[in-house]
Amino acid sequence: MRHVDAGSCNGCEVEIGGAFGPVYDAERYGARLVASPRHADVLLVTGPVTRNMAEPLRRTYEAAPEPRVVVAVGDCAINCGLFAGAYGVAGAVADVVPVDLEVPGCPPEPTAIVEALRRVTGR
Amino acid sequence: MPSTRVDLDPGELPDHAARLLDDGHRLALVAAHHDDPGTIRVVYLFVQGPPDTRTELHVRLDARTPAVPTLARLSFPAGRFEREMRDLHGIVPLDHPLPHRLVRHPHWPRGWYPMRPDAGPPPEFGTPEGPFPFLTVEGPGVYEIPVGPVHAGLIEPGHFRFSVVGETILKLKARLWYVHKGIEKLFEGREPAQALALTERISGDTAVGHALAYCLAVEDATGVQVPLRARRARALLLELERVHNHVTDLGALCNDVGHGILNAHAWRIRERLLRLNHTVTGHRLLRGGVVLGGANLRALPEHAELAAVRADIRDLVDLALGHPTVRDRFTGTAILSAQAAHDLGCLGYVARASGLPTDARHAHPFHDLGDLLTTRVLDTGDVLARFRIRALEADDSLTLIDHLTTELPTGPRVADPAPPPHPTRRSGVGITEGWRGTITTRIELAPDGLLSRVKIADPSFFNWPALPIALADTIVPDFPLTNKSFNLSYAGNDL
Amino acid sequence: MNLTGTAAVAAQVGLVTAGAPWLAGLMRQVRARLEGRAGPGIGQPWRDLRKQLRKQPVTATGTGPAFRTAPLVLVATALVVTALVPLASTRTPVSGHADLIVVVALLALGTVALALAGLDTGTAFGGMGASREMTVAALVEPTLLMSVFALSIPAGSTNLADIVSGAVHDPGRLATPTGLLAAVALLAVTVAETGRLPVDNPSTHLELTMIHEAMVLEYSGPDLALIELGAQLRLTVLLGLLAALFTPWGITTGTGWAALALALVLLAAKVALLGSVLAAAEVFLAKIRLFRVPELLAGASELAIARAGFAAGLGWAVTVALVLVLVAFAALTGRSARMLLGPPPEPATPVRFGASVWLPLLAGLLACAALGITTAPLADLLAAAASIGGH
Amino acid sequence: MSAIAPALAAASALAAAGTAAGLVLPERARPAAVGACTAGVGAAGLAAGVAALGGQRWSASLPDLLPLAGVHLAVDALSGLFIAVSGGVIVAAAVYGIGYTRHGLAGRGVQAILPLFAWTLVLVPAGASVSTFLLLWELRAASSLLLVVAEHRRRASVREAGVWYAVMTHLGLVALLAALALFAARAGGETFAALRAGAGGLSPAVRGTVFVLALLAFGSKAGAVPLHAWLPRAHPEAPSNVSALMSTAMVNLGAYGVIRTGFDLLGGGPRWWGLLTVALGAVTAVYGIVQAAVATDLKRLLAYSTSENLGLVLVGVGAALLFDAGGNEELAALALAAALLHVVNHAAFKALLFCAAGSVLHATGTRDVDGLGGLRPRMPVTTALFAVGALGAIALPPGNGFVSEWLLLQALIHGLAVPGVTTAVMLPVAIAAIALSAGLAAAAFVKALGVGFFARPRSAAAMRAGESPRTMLAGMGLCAAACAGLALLPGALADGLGRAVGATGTDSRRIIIGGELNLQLSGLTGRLAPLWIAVALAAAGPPCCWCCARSPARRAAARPRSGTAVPERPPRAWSTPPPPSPNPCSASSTTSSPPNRTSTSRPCVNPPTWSSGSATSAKCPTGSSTASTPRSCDRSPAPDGRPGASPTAACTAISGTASPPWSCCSSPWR
Repeated sequence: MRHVDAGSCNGCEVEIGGAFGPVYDAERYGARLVASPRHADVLLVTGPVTRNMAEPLRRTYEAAPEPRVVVAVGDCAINCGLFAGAYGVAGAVADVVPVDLEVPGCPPEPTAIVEALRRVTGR
Repeated sequence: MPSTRVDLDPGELPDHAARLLDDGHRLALVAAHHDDPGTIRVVYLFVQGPPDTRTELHVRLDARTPAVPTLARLSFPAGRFEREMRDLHGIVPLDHPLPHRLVRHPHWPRGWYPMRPDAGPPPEFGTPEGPFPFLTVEGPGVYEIPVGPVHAGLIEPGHFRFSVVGETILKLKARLWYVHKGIEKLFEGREPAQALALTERISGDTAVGHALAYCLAVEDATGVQVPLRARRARALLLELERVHNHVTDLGALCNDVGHGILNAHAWRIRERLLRLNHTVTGHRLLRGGVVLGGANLRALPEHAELAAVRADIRDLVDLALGHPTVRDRFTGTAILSAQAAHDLGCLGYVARASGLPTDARHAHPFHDLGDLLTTRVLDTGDVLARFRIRALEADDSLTLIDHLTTELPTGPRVADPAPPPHPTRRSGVGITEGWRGTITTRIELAPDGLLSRVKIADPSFFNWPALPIALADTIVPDFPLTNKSFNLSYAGNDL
Repeated sequence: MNLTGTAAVAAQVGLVTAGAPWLAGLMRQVRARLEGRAGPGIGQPWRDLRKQLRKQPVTATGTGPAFRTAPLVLVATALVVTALVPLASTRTPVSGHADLIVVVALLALGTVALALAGLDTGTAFGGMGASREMTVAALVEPTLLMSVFALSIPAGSTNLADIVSGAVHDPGRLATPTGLLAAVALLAVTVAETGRLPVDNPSTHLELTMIHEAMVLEYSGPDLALIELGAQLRLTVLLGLLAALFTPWGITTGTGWAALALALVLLAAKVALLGSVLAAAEVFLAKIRLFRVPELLAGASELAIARAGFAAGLGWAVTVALVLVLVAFAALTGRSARMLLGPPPEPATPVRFGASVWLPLLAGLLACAALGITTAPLADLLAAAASIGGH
Repeated sequence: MSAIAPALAAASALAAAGTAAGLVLPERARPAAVGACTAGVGAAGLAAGVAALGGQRWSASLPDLLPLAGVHLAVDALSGLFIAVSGGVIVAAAVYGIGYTRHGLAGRGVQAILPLFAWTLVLVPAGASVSTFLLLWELRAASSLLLVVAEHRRRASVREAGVWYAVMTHLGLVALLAALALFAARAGGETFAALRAGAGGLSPAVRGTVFVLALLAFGSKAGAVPLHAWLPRAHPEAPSNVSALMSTAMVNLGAYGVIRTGFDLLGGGPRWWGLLTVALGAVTAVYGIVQAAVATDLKRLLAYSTSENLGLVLVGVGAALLFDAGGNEELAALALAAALLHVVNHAAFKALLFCAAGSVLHATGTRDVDGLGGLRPRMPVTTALFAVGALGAIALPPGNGFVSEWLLLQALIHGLAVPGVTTAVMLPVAIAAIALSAGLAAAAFVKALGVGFFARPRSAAAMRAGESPRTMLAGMGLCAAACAGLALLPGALADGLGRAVGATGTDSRRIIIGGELNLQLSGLTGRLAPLWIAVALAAAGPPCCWCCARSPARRAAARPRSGTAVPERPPRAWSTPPPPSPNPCSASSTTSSPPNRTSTSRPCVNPPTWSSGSATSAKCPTGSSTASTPRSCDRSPAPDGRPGASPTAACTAISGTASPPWSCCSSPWR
């Protein structure tokens, strides 16, 4: 699992942290944050993709080996949320990299995130 | 608390500003306004307290050739505000010592200033990864380590370029503004009530801080008086937000030295606090708690719950500081001297850990907390000080919450919002002590009551330059620990 | 070529190769449980390996053969060491070649290959990881060889099979202080070599603090699977070696099939127990500052006192003190060496010490070792004492 | 009729021919001719040495050649071993030298002296009388001095190195002269045979003095610590083929001298001789390798590594002396055999490393490891050969260094059986020293190989590097073959070592049983089968890549998808963006900032114009300064005296401009 903050307001990071914490324990289902995109199978992308983060997101996506899954976490990642139309926003995550799974919510509850991760790990 | 307004022309600005700085004022923010096509008005807000005094210097510039003499040599934050204004508004600070872009990355189009009313849709963006003028340090054995913007773990994007010899850091250059979305532009032309939701999403973990600063500014502009109960509820929400963020940092600091078990316990306590937030305001991050003219509480935290959380936090801190390896890793790591903190204008716990007693709850109170408010100040300025200051503040906040809960009457809707505002003045300033430090927001209302300009100054904007200073002769493995001890907001800084 | 011998080697290699991921899973599970998390289950490492094997390898441009062969060298050296070390039985066709120095050198070869791969990627993290790994390895080597020296004295040879069979026949032999010190040294080396706490934090995400993990950031797919398998193999083999040397019960010296099966079961149990104890201990440890690692492998307090002395301007006093220490040390070694190691007086009858003699010795030794690592209870007392001094 | 005499005669003739060719032939043909002749000298020496090792002995005396004393030559198994080693290395260096000296070093002087130097290296072990030995010794010293200063016109540091070298070797000569003269006077005879006979009659004081002086003289030649200063200065400055010869053949003569005087002539001595030698060896080994670990000049690193390896040899010799004094002949033989085997191994891999370093210098023109990088794609064969040499140097299994170090450790570990307090204290210290030097050697050579050859080029010179000419590769190939042979089949040398040890007078029962596959210690338990280890490693490798190759994903990747080539991804994980500037951020990571250089770092950082008030800030701070130079700009108050208003302390660290504000990019305010 590799987390990419493409412009989030760090609200989603709080909840993803909770999901990997001891209480919701996403690791119980085999989901683990790893040190390098090369080790990762899933990209957790949060926030609307700002103009400055479009290229880094693209490169992280290409650095991850096949088969890879992109999970867009939070309303901003799905449709830019309240930041739609801001001049610094390049678009939603789907406009930059192909998205496989979306987790709505601002920020989505840890239970929703863990549920999404379970569908990815299949456990 | 209305601010005294002084109209100047550009020439008089430096002397006037120098006098204000001598009297101990602090430059809170610099905002440019495009009132009419011909002129651009720049507002310099200086604040001081107690007693809570605010002075605004208004400087009118010709829109065709907007230029203003620089204050960079008088106050370091001024230099950064001027560079930001140059990037977004096109106002050239004359004789600026460091005339480089701050907000716009190299691939942003030239000559296009987004905040100008006539800016129009953004033209074509160049290819990213243009040459950012990193200062290359040469010398025998010196090598560079680029880190970011995408990091392992849950960290916001920022690029750090280290120049290192062996393991000692010679120089760190932090390149931020990766999450710059242009929020201030979104505020223009919106209903004040409608824009409240946007302020809660400037920095997700400081929703109450930013919303409260914005509401105070609007209330200052419209002259709305907030009832005592609402002010107490707002103080309660502010402290709740401070506690749950401090607990996370206490755990994260232990995790960065490899002591994972304390981080697990910190997250357990935080989850308990987030669920408490949900019961109080219906949202885990306290969104919707602060509304224009009042506060909206659904329930009050019980004393037993607060006592249990306080006991847990004290155990966590004792365990951490009792562990010799953890304590040894914290002590003497990345020291930020009081002089450097003062020169940079640092705010919040970063300043208080280095000996500067800055606290907006004391200097610019919106609700008198009386003798309950004790501003904690430590002087060693290392990671240990920043750890202990958080522990002490979390404890004090819990005491405040206890006290405020007893004063607030029980019942679902604790404080209903006040009558609709009627515009008496056209601008207002809101200052509040978010959990990271003093947040200052200045708004201006158009005659029809809509927002014409909102300027937000997050404490991280002031504290980011302090990180490279604190890293003088620290070794590379200690950088993540230092970075987490500062825990500055990227979203709040980049806006 | 006795049949059971070959069977023993094959079973041993099979058990260790299959068991390594299970051991890693067990250690992660123990740690998760202690931290209150449910933990992914013991089989997770195997699932990860299977998944990584099916992924597509992505290599950085500009990497050469060193980068591609490092995983193979790492696993190959681990497998050869697994075959050599007499984990289950000491009468195997290869036990003649099972020299402890060769085992130490093969493990060092794996580390060197990985460090070269880290450098070959050309990334800053790879370079940093490689330089830190080699620094730690350079300090691990003398510690390891000194413990080899200490272990080979009673057996009279560095051949592992002889040492272990010697230990099986006479368990008391390794309860001597030198044996104990060798055990502590080997444990410290195991921790440093396999990148566990307090030297390196395997579960960290902070690239700048990694030692072992930084070198493998660029691997993906099957190469990454090999690297992880290699690391797990080395950990299992080192723990197996520790178990074989210091708790040799159950290792067969004969050629009986039943004894071999029992030995394998006991081996698995011992390594699993040792692994979980190590994981449990890790929960209470933190990662010490990078420059403390050498001090972990060598004493720290004397240096600090001397440094403080010089810093306080009492240079002459400190030098005099150091000279006196040298004199004392010389006298002490002279006297005690003659007592302990000198030629035995003729009418010497071996004296059997009761527990009342070596127990206090042992306790004192353990106290010193503990104090060397952590002064938890005394920290506040020391701080209070220092503050009374009014500094 | 022994083959030694004709071989030595052939060597002398070829040397003369080489010198003549060097003087006469035109510049273009000179390197090839001289190279061939010198190779001939080497081959002849090798033949003579192998014959001597085969058991043949030879001695001759030519009374009329040298007035008064006459020339006495004698070759036994011990000198045979050193002659063989010198011969082998000369062959490789000569072949390597043809390509190396083509441009710049083809001068008449250098080419003429090279065969002479080679000839002396072959003959010094054959010297059998004090005057002959000293004559050959001085001839070697003089010729090597002239070769060291061959490039003095190009670099001033060569001259300084030459002075160091001259002074140190002649100090050594004075000590040697005193030792041998005292010995000859008291023993009443000048030939080595007379010395052996008279040795018994010497008083312990005289024997002690002779031994100490000899140890100092030969120790300085072998790079032992107190008198090693010339080695890290002279070797890097000498042309690479000469430094290869010096660092292997010439330095071995120091070890030969100690063994010859200690064992053969004086016939062993009291226990403190052994202790002194072991202590000297251990200190040299650790000091040498620590210096090597922090050196950034490739050849200086190799020179210090030479001093480390010779330290190990001295430890072996010292241990042998110690055991001999303790009456344990068998252990003494084992320790001496280990020392001699290490001499052979070290000669093989050190010659290869110096030649490889020479071809790197030849290709890039720089020796600074920090400035190299990215040589693997540009010089693949040289990199591979350097890797083989490095494998030998770090003493790990498939390499040849490991075999002799294993033998040395066995000798020391079994040495504890010898009673006595000193051995019980000294041997563990020696083992710790050897282990530490082995560990640090691994760190030093990983740095040299990884930082120097891998990753990306860090300087224009490294960018331009090209593969070295074929003759140089051939020379290095010979050394590599020798390394591989020694690594896999050390058993072949077993009986030769036995005879060499026997020649020193110690009981030479077969201490090492050399089956063609492995090394067996007779009487002591210890078996090493390097060939089997290599075979096992090779066998364990393929199944792993078979199980990955079989995995479906890799097959899926093999089919190029939609036109993209086999997936060579864009550069590296994003967490480290590719450095934009052409001079990529260097991946060099020296383990610790080099302590021995005066200024750990003097980054040339221009303090920005924040502190324009204080005019003191020079453009580039000179002089040695601590690592945190950028923050050194003084905390002068702002121009109009307001304290601390403009945070000069904060200035440089944040974002110092690289140069005056407007010039760094066309117009910053775009």
